[in-house]
Amino acid sequence: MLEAENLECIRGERRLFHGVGFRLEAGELLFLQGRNGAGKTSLLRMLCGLSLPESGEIRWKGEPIRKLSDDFRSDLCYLGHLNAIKEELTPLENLLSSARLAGETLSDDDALDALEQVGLLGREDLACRYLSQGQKRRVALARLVPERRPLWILDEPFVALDVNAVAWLAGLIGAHLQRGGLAVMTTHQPVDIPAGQIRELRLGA
Amino acid sequence: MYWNSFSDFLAMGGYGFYVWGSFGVTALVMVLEPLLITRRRRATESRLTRQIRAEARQEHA
Amino acid sequence: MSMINWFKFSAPSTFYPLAGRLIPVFWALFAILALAGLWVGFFVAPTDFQQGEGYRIIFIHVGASWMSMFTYLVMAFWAGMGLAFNTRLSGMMASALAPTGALFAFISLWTGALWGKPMWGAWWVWDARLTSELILLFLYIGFIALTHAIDDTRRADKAGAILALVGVVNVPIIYFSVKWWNTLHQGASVSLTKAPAMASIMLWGMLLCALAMWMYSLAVALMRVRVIILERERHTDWVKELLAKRSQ
Amino acid sequence: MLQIVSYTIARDLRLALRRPADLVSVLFFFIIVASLFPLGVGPEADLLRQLAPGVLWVGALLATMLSLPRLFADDHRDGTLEQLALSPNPLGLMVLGKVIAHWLVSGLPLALLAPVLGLQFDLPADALWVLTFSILLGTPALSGIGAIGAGLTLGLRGGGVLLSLLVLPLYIPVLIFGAGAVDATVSGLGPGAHLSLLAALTIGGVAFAPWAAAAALKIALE
Repeated sequence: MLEAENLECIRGERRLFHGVGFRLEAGELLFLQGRNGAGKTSLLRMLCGLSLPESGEIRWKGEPIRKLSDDFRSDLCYLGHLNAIKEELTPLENLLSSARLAGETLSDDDALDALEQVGLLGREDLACRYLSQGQKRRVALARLVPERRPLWILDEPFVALDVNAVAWLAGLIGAHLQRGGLAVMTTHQPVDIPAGQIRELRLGA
Repeated sequence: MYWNSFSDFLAMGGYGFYVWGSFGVTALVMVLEPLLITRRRRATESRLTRQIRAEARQEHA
Repeated sequence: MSMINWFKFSAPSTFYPLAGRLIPVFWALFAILALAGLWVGFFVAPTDFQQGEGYRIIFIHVGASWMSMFTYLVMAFWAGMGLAFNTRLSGMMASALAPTGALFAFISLWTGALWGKPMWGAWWVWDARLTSELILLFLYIGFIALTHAIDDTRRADKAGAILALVGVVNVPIIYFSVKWWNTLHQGASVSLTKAPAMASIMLWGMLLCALAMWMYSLAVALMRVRVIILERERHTDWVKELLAKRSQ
Repeated sequence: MLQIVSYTIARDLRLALRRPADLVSVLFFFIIVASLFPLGVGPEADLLRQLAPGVLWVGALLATMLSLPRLFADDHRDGTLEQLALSPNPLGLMVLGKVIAHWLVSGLPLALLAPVLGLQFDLPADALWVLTFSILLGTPALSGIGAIGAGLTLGLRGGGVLLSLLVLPLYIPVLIFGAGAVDATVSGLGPGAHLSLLAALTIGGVAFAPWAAAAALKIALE
């Protein structure tokens, strides 16, 4: 269960938002809306514990995340604007490496299965720098397939995806919610998630 | 008292250049530094006052 | 003062007027101590049989060296406080002290050179203390360069804090290694540490000059920190009121 | 605990070997710097022999510093650094892994190359051995301290120059004891004391620097 209480963020000398709070239960998805520059990404990074809020507090399972640190991060999966893949490594190596660095164990065929779901089977041994931008994005999303950690924080996951990729990802998030997972997400185009409770939070109204 | 005249004091037993070079530069630094800070303070104050006045005008407009 | 209200002064808005009242006090103390120090240095301390009048440079050379070292330690203290308690004022104090510390390091090198020239015939002497002073100046310049290279003031303070703490751990190591290097290569023949026999009156002269420099650095640092507070807190209401009052 | 460090080392080594250009540029920089000096000061053997420890050590030091910005910059640019910071494993351990990987790709080859360059400076055999060993022993500290500088200047414009300004003063003790060890051998004093102090600096550097670098990274990622 993720809880946030009157969060305030100051970027440079400007105050982006203040008094932001919400509660998110298992199986719920929080849609974060707001125009560009309203601080959506800053709020997401705060929820991950990457940056400190000016004031206010974030609690995961009732405990403030600053105190939890390692345990909180073992429940968290963050997907930012950047793909977080190494251009020199192949998609397969990237998946295995990001799982290993996140302290998860991932077998080869699970990784191959994930690559197959994103339609990259056959290219798993090609260095990522030869892939197109869309394919690289799919390698980044393939990380979510075997992902079993309860809290997903996704920063505009649907950007640069074609129609069936959007549907596939929506289904993936729905399955995650059904498993009792939580998700906080920002997105520009409207997407319907097949399962789970949808909540909305508007920033800088 | 070791100096019988002011010029003797300036000569500083032949080391005048070095002694007054040291004390002079130290004094110079101790005068310039506060001056620079005051100049920076005045510049900041006027810049901020202009900004506040501009913001105030924007709110009314 | 108990810990709680000590924190009251750690808020920029309450610290600003306090600093304003303290600055003239420190300037006054500086004036008194400086006059006393110069009086002892020039009119009370005897002529040195070996170095004649030239040794009087020692009064400000040693004072400046002490102050450059002491200011770096104070900077590292404020840096540590800033990282530990996340108070904004500590970072501002560290940034306010750095230029003054750097200037003291420069003065120490300058007076060291002007003292070395008549005594040992060379502007620059690879003496252990002078070399360490030069490296300390590099550390100051590194701190100032880093804090100015980062736009976001919060990140600048924290990055500067880490550099200051890493630096303060390394200063003794650097001094020890330079001293080892100096005695190894040159033997202790040429070294500023062998100042003339310290008559107690000379010690008094040096102490007074050092205290005067301390008061000076406090006054100047507080002046600079007030400007930094204005620059960084410009969006707060108390700064706007202050400026509104000031511009009438 | 050791597992995550060894895995990070393996990952970084694989990345470095996939792009050998960086490794080669570090080595060639060292060769060129070392070869410039005889052209500058003249070919007299005894003068070169006297200069050799300082020149070779400064060359190795600058070569190590050359490859420091890439320690975190690539991971920062493609977003993997964020994932490292968000991993349940302590960031300090992963930075330790990266520092060791950086040493394997810079310090180690430089040490193996140094005796060859030492021949250019007509160093006697025992001095060549001590030179190699002192560079081998000292460069991990350079990588460790350099990681702090790389973390502090991450993402800053003009970061490379600023990095060297921050890091060079901290490199001086390593340089003094490293070059001093070779000099002591040439002058017959024996490098024992220098090498033990160098080892102390390296142990201190590799033990503490990664945690300070991790703190610097966390600040840079805010």
